Amino acid sequence: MSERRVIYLDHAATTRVDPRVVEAMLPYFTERYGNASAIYSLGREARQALDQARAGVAEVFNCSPKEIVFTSCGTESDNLAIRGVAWMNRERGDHIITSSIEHHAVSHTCEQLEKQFGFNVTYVPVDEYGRVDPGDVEKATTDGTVLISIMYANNEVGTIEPISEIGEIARNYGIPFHTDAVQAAGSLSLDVQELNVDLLTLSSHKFYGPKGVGVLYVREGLGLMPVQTGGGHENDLRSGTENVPYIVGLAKALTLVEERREEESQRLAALRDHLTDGVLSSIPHSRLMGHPSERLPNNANFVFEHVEGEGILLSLDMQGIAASSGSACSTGSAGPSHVLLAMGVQPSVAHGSVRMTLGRENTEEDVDRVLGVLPGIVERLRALSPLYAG
Amino acid sequence: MSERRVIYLDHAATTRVDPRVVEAMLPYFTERYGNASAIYSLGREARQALDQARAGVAEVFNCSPKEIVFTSCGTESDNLAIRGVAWMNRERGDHIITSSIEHHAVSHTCEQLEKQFGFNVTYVPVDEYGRVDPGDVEKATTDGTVLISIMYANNEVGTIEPISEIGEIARNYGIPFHTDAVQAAGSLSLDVQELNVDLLTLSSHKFYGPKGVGVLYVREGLGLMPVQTGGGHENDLRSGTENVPYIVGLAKALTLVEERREEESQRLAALRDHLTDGVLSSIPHSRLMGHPSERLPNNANFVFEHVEGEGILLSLDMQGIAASSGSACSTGSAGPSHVLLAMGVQPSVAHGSVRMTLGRENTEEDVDRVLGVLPGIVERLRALSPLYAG
Amino acid sequence: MYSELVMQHFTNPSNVGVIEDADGVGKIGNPMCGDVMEMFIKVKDNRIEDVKFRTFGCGAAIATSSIATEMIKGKSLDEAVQLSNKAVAEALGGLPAQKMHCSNLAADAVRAAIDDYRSKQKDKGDKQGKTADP
Amino acid sequence: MYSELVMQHFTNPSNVGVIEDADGVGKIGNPMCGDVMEMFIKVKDNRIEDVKFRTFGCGAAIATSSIATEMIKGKSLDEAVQLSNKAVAEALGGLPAQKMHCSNLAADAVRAAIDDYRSKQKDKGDKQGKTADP
Ligand SMILES: Cc1ncc(COP(=O)(O)O)c(C=O)c1O
Ligand SMILES: Cc1ncc(COP(=O)(O)O)c(C=O)c1O
Repeated sequence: MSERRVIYLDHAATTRVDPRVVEAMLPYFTERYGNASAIYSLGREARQALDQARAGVAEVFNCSPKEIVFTSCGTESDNLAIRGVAWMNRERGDHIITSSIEHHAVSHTCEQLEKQFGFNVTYVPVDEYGRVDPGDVEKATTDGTVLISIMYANNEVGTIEPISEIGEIARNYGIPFHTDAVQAAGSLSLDVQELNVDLLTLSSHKFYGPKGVGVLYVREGLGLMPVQTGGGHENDLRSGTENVPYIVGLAKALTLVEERREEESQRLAALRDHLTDGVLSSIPHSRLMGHPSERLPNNANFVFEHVEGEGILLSLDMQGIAASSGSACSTGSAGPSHVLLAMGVQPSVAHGSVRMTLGRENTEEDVDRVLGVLPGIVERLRALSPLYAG
Repeated sequence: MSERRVIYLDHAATTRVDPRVVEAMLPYFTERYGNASAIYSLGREARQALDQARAGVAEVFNCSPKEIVFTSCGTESDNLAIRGVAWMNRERGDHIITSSIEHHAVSHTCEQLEKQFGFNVTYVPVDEYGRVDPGDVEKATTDGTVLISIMYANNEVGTIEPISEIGEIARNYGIPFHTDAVQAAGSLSLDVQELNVDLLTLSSHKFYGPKGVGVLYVREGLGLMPVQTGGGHENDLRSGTENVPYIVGLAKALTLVEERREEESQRLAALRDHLTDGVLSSIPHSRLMGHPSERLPNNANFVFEHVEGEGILLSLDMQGIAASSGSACSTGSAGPSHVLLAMGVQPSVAHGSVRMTLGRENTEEDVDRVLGVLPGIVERLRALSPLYAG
Repeated sequence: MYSELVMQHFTNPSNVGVIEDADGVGKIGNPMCGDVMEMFIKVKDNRIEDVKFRTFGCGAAIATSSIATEMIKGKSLDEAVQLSNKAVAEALGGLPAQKMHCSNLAADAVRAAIDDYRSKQKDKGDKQGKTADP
Repeated sequence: MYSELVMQHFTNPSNVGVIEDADGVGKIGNPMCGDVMEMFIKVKDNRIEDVKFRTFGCGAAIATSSIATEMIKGKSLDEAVQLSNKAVAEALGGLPAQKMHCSNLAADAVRAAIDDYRSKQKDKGDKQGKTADP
């Protein structure tokens, strides 16, 4: 492999931490290392840092700092939102509405509630572009519905869901509404008032912050049962000594992406369109997955019929290009993406999906290099494939 | 306040991250930032780092790397151990045995299982020194006991519990045995075979690693229901994108403290004895809490009758000395320490407790400075106190 | 956590001590809960001529006691009795939320001392066949 | 994730392609699950004279196919039929755990091709009134 720079096209899986974020975190490891619960100056310094971070995030969310709960990741935020609301309301009802294309942090949590705790879950379908119809959500509501959880933008195909409309429905029915906004940060507005959401999940490592810290927005007055119990931190909703450096880092990273959100989204969308046009025009039997326009500016997801995604990824990697095949989860399950299946894609076709998600450091040159090598890679693998009539 | 170095005497609350640990983590923020689930080289690098960290921790625990689950903190490890075993075995039994002096991460989790999920919990008592009698644990076992959880060493008074003996009892009865060893790392052996434990909790920030990452040792074959569900990371026991830098940091920190464990424990015990002797001999109506000999080498916990602990802490802080009063949790509850109460200390006396926990950077000079100011502080506050006859 | 003013009052509290021949004594709290406050007043012409306190409790408890004595010294009993815990906290530039209800008892202690003075006066008045101040 | 040898076989697989007049063809897997393997053999004197494959599947599936063809080429049918999926994985220096059962099908494909050859021989033998190899 040559020594040239890796072209990283997997920003939906994780991002490089912004050096300014690292700098913001560093003092909290070896200098301001106090426990934020402590009364002495080292502790008060830490508490102050947390307060500032909370205020910074609240500003982006257009909410009160009291409504911000820091967690250890997006998965924990999703778990806390769903399990926390479900357990809290067991006496009132046992029904949850979610979509069929959620991240596993949501879907597996709903499944555990079904299998182990007697809840009933409705998984509303999506159309061929991965869009939820708000009408389907409304139809699914019952008197016993205690939570609606629909993601803001899908991590595999980038489709943006009509959150604000679903939120209005939820509010009309008085049902708490959670959205997993992990993929939206840096691209879409996170104003919880406009979005009509009661709970919103973010994960820092998707927007140039560190892995292992997340946020859950919890609208004031909403009752949650804590899912991690102990010393009563985070307003008794999430116990555990606060990870001060990472919380500072998350807030810094969020502020930085928010500052340049609109410009950067435009730049990425143009790059992404260049990539999409190039791929679709140079590779036969290739298709773009997800919504043609209502999609994240940085997401392109292709299927290449008759080949399997992994082979393409390995071949790209050998060219110094990092991309992914559907979700970057570590289940090791060989089944095709549940998202593509929910969109009605044939399983054999779904196996050929390749996701490319652009980010801050990507340039037009990067895209051109991809367009230079990808057709050959697909061609070689098709020559190996018994499914290709070619 | 003068500009001299702060004398940090709250190592049981948290520690300064070792600069060598920071150095080990740094490349994983901006260079090797890949998602460990990804197939390309950046991802494989991250996976390798996790594998190495896992192997390093397993060596200290004398177990297999497969038995190591990385979590987001000590609290999460405790929650996973207790809730995970309890839920897994709901059909078999509903009884849990723990002690009356556990950290809230254990005790509040047990209480939630009692109040919300119909479990029964026996809280075995401790003697005046904070020791659990293994015989009491044995007597508490029933056919429906699904878990025993007793801490290795207490975070407030430093008392070391007879874990290995309790473990033997648990094994005889075929009951899974968990120990919260958060305070033991760096001071006591963590060999899970000698300790006869099936589950063991550590938290990195107590041994010069970062806050916000922990470990749970889970003996092979032990069934746990995951409490954080999602992408199936950590052998499906703890979902969430792995916090590679911190996991690397935890392993590095653990290896570093383990290397110097015996020498450093001796050094600290000598310092601690100097502190204890000095305090008890110069301040009337002061007492050492916890076991006189079976205690952590770095822990000294005093009560000063007729004064409240916080005033002492504030006064020490003004002298640049950081100490704590019981547990550093953020409940904001004004009640006296449940640990001291369980040891039979009068509530009015328990309010006057001050914990000083020594660490790597403390010297004899530090201790002498404490001994120089503490008697005056206690005297001044006693003069203010309506409880002090003088 | 604490404002600078709280720390000043904690470090150098005003009016610490006991008035041996106090006209009224207020004692509140209990050591089980962790806060005990004693307030001693000397009254002259229905005014608080002198006041002293002793407090067992956290920094906030000591600071609120101290500032409360400053706030009532020289005031008429009618004014002093209206001192509220909230006013004391405000005078200190605020207190941490978790300290508001458990350690903010100084105004209660002041009221208890005034009540004690008044009931003693009443006793005296009753004995002397006179009414105390109405 | 993959050993160097796996990556070599993935990058430059041996014996790729189709044998138009194959004596035996083995086809296993199904595209729903994500792995399909086709194995073509030419047999002469009960030996595998030539072998080719085509595979739709992940890197492991391609590498196991490739090395399996190398392992059986020139071998007697009796030897070749004994090739196990485990032996194939070992020859590659091991495979990631999650790949062991779903993408390690090459030996099955070899067996399927040999079975196909033998049943064809049997058919021929039956038609010609002779028995195929026993
Ligand atoms: C949509 C979505 N939700 C949740 C998560 C989980 O976040 P984390 O990895 O921080 O647990 C991810 C990414 O992994 C995601 O893309
Ligand atoms: C004994 C004990 N258990 C558990 C914990 C919780 O660890 P963490 O703060 O990492 O959640 C602590 C410290 O806070 C502790 O001292």
